[in-house]
Amino acid sequence: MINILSSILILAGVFFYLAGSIGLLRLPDLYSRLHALTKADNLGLGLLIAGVALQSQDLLIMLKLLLVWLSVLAASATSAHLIARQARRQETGS
Amino acid sequence: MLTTQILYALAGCVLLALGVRGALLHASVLLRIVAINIMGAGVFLLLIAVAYRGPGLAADPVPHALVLTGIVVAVSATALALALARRLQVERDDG
Amino acid sequence: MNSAGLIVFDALLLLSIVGLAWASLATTDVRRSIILFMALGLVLAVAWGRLLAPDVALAEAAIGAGLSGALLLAAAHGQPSPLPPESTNAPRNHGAAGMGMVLRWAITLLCAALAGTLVWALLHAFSNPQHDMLPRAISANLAASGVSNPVTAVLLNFRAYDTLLELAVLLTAVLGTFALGQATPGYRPAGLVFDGLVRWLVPVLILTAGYLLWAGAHAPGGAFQAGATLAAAGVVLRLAGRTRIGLPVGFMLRMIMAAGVGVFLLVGLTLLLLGRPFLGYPPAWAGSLILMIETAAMFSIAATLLLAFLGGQPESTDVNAVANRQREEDPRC
Amino acid sequence: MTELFMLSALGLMLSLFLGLLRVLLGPGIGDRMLATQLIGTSGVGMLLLFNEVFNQPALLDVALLLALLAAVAAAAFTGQQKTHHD
Repeated sequence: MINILSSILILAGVFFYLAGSIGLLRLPDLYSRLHALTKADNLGLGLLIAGVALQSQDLLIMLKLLLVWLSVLAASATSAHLIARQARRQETGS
Repeated sequence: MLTTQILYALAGCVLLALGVRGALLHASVLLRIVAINIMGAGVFLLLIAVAYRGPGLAADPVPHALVLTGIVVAVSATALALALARRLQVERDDG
Repeated sequence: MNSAGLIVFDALLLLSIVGLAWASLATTDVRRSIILFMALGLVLAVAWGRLLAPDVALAEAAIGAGLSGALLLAAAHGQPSPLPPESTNAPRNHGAAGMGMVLRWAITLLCAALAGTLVWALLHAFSNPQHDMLPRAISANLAASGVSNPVTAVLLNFRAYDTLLELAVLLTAVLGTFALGQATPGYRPAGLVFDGLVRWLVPVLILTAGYLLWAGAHAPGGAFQAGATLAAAGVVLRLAGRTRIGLPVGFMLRMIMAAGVGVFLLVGLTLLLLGRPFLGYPPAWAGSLILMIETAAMFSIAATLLLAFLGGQPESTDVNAVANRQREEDPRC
Repeated sequence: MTELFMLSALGLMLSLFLGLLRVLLGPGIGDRMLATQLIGTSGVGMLLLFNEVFNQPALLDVALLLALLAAVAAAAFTGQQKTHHD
């Protein structure tokens, strides 16, 4: 039962990763690409981590996985903003 | 196992050749420093490919230690090269 | 299915690595080249993880992407804005064009020949069987080395000389940077979001550095990765415009810089006095001696890499730091 | 189960490869900058899956450090350096 559940979670995660990358290729300008990439990849990683956490019986490993996910969430949210602002600044040449 | 080693070693050689070409052809000092770092990455790829023993088995720790030391020394050499380049720029502007 | 999947994975991973390396060198815009080089550092960290070299992956992630990228970008700040790529490649006059083009093709062919000979030598080497003398010798004496992680055992025990001299190389490189001039100008105080990032990222980096140092004895980790992670924390603080980035000033700074080599030498000399070979740790104390050396090495590597990022002697002593802070917050100027 | 992990690692690699096409071809400098975002998240995912495939718990620490350092890299190219005179 656990295996089926984690398989579903992991495959859903991979689906969101692919959606993020396809969005990256097809969307017209930088800001929508950044938007799509950050959202889809974070959700994909969250599902992937949930699937992998189910597989590991050790609580310590689960807590470390949670730390990885929270730091990726916080990091990519702020990085996306910083990148967009920097690109904006370079376009307007300020 | 052997094909993995050969694949990664080939990529190491390609990176090394790209780095040498970049170091020779580029005019800007900074791009040359990046090219030399890429050469270093190629050599490390080669060393770790040689150390790989297969998916289940433990890899050979000696090349790992060599590459670990190499990475740290490479970054300090890059820092010195950048300081030299900056000083060169200052001298050229004043000169 | 498993090995076929692995081969396809490796092919895509290597295509990404070679593609990023080629793109990083194919452009004349310095900032673009460095940003692609940093991406290459991150992909390489994944490649080392795939090749079962977690120690190297930790060091590559901390140094390859974080530190050398930040170093290069700080140096690239002064570069003039990039000319349109075509113009710099296009040679100025016709005469030189022929010469330039021939030269470029000659160099490219020579590099291809270099790669070809290397590949030929490698295929030759891979054909004869691999006799794992060294790894067998290491795993045989691992128990006496005081640590259970073979890479740390090689670095800190079996090849302790090599690591001692590497710390000396690091120190020399930074002394060279000091001799060449003052530190690069600081960074403007960061906006709200950047500060928010720094507020949680720096503590987590420092915590990870402590964890990596402690884990180095029995799992991948150790002084180099921990030192690089600490330096990355300092780099983020500097990028956020903070003038105080955890580096002591004056005498204490010099002590920390020399701590790595100093402690290593002291341990070697005291062992020598006790009648043992220069760096021959007695098996009973080997573990704690290695941990002591690694702690000192971590601090000196972190300080050295951070000073390398600063680009020279930190010009702002505490007094100036306070003065700088007032000038920045002063609304008038 | 390991076949599933391998398959999803392949899927992640495919998404990284597609993303890199944009990074390599992308006209603007911003498209290069999103490389650290892309590799940061998919790299962490791949390492977590390899932790299961190769049964190598150390890859969790690598994934954690990769996530943190992707943020440091993004901070590096968005930091605003003071010019010499101010």
